[in-house]
Amino acid sequence: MAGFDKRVYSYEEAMDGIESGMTVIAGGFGLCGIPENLISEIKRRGVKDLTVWSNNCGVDGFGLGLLLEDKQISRIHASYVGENALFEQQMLNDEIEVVLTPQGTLAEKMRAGGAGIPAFYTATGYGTPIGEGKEVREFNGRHYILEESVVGDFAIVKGWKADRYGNVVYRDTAQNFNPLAATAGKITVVEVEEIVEPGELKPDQIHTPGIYVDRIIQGSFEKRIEKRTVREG
Amino acid sequence: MAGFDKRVYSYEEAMDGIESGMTVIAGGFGLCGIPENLISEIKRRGVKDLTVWSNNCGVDGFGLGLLLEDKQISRIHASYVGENALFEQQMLNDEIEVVLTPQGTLAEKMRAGGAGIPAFYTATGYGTPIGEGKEVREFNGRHYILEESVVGDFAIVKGWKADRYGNVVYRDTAQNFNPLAATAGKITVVEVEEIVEPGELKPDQIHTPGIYVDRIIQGSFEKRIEKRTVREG
Amino acid sequence: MALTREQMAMRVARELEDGFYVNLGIGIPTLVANYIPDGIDVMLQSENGLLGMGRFPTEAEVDPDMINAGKQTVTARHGAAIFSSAESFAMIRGGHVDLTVLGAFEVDQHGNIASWMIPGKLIKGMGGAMDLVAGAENIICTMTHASKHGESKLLEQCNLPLTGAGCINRVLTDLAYLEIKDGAFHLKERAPGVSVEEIQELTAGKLVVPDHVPEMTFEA
Amino acid sequence: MALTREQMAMRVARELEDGFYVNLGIGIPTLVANYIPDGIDVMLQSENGLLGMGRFPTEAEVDPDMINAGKQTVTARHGAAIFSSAESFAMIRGGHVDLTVLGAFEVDQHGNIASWMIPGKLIKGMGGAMDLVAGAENIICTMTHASKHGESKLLEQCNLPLTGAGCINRVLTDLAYLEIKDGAFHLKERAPGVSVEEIQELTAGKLVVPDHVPEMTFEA
Repeated sequence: MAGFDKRVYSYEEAMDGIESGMTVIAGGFGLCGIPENLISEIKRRGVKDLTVWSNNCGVDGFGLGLLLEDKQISRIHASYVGENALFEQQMLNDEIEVVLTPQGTLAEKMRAGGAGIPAFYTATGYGTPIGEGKEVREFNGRHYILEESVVGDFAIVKGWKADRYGNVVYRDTAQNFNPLAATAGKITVVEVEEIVEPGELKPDQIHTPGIYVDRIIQGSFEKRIEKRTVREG
Repeated sequence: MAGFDKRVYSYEEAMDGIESGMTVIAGGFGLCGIPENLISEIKRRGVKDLTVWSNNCGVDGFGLGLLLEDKQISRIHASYVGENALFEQQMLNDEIEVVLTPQGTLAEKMRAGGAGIPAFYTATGYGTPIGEGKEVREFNGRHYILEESVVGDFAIVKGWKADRYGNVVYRDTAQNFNPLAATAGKITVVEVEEIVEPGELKPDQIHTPGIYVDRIIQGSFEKRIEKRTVREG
Repeated sequence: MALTREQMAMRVARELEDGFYVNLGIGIPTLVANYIPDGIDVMLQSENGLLGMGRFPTEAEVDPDMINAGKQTVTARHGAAIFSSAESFAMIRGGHVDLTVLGAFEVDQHGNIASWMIPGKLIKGMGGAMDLVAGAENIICTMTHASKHGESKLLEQCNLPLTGAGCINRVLTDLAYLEIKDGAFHLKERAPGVSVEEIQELTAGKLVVPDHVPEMTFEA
Repeated sequence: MALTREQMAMRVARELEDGFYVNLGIGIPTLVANYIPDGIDVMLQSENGLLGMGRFPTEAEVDPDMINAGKQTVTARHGAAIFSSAESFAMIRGGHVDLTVLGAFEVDQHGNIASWMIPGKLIKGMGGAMDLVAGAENIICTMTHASKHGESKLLEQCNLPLTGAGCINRVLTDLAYLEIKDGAFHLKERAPGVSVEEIQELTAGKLVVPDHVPEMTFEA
């Protein structure tokens, strides 16, 4: 079964092959379900000029925000950024290019990239700055714009549990962009909280089938909370 | 909670509103995971001139094959048909129009229809009779054809378990086209083997979220096997 | 008197129907959840992938894997479903959400909305707003009728870059409840004590005023 | 001697690599599963939504909810995943399957394949074949080299309606193993006892023959 044992045992091994100039697709929403240790490993390696696809760009000192410290990201495709001072500064200095992308379009671009669909039409963004320069077409009396899909050199993903075959399940809203990112990487690396024995994950309850996954690593996670909001209990 | 209690208690109620000339999207692959009782109810009602989207058309006397007996289907979009004599005969007599559709394109058309994507590009069918008359476009040096999505007046779906909110899980390969069909009906009716108490289905393990589902009915199923193949055990 | 934020939320809540799937944006829309009328059950969709958003957690319930689209910790209610971002926006873009409530900088008489970008100011992004306005068939915009300087936000044509084109059907401001159709704002209700003239004054877009404009009530 | 169906399956099996995800079509391709070399593990994809197809069930294991793309009852192996048809074809069309093996009526020197429709005969449909040939980067066609009447099936240009255009890279016939590139069939191996001349005779498309054409072996 060596052929399907996708476990690796160090983060160095997990991110082997990443180089400056590459495109990296990252799962996560805000700080929820982000591949925090894979991001740290990218920071450690010091690769530069990365193009990142991710819904957000972390915060100062955590998540993708870490990659801003040494200006490792040249361009980011995201729906919402600027939760951190460093990001704003680099954006104002034109040190980072931001391609703002509606959240649903971002998700669908990843899903389509993984699924071999090079482009799709969507109503989202029609008549707005997002639609400028894009083909417009009418279907059933409504206007849609053409959006192209994305495939990354690497996809970095945070799962909950996985087996050695690379089958992954996500927990609660930490799922978000992760299963989409997982399909869209030439090399897909998934870090999880627990690697379980094959057979423990029920086949019809797997979120990401192992075919999409190249490497699996078990890590430990800080799981920082961005906006702790509680009620009296 | 009346607002989200989608249970109905008779098949008559389940298919209320179906009329001749409508478009019906059906889940199932071969005879696996087909909404057998909903199909029988359509037969009982005798509605005619239906346009059906389904991977196959059942067999003589079972599944969608039942609807052939009284010539209720005028047109079918399917990837593989003719497993039954009645179908072949009606096809040869031009009593049923068959729009052959590659299996992946069929699945994606349903998924896109449910997701508000009116059309997408795919390499499948380029350079073949399926691509004739369709727009061809090149992305990254490859040719793709434009395929439009589908939304049905009704979607008929077979699930395993559901709660009253319409959250559904499928069992093993009886999943197939069912979750896609479920998203693509103006009215989506799901029949299941068991309606469970709310909370029994884990939120992050639901295949079809209740938002897609209009009616849920618990039924009993024959689950006929098309090709029983066994080994010595 | 102009409505308070709470009154605006209360008025929007009256548009809820039993069995509605609803997406509430940040700000006043979020407050709507506090005024769901008795006997009505709605399911809140949070675009990060949660259908059936529950209350905020107690300290003991806080779970970093359980947040809403505003990145706040949250719980899931009975009957909730959780899914990927692609599935979440399939719901939204496929028109499966019954009602979307969101804020805006400007709306115009053609149903255009501008809510995400003020040129010259720092742009943080549109998040899911463009998907929500393009996907929903039933959208209520909540906003103040005019700026602090008395400039109308209900325009003939939006000045700011759009979030969506021709997609808004209803607007609730602190002064009035209006419907948008046939290239005009149709005044339906006025805030208690606010005159039609006052509303007319602060509406730059075409305003259609019927003979009788009732005062708003807030009971379901 | 022309290869038997079993020998053809054995030869194809030599192309399997450890860790390959493989989709096997109906007929000879299905037999390949019986000849997976020792020490090599492959995961079989069945396009109805099963990755990790196992053996046929025992009588006691038969489950109507568990079938393969040929509609036969099957089991799932250790590490299997089961999913929707859209997900299944996302895998296929997204190029995630490492090897596809399928039959054909005709292939031509440009990599075109015809496998689903003979005009005038009853057409049952393409099933997933068009998706498979369009999605896979690595496809082996298994077929007889010529019809019973001696008409070549390896053509300059397919006569029958295509299943896919320019997508086939390798062909295993009962006479030879060939690669398709640069608008020609490249003869790589011949069936034991079959001469290059015989193969040349039965190949209507352009055939490139190297100086040495080894005989096929069937051991891994």
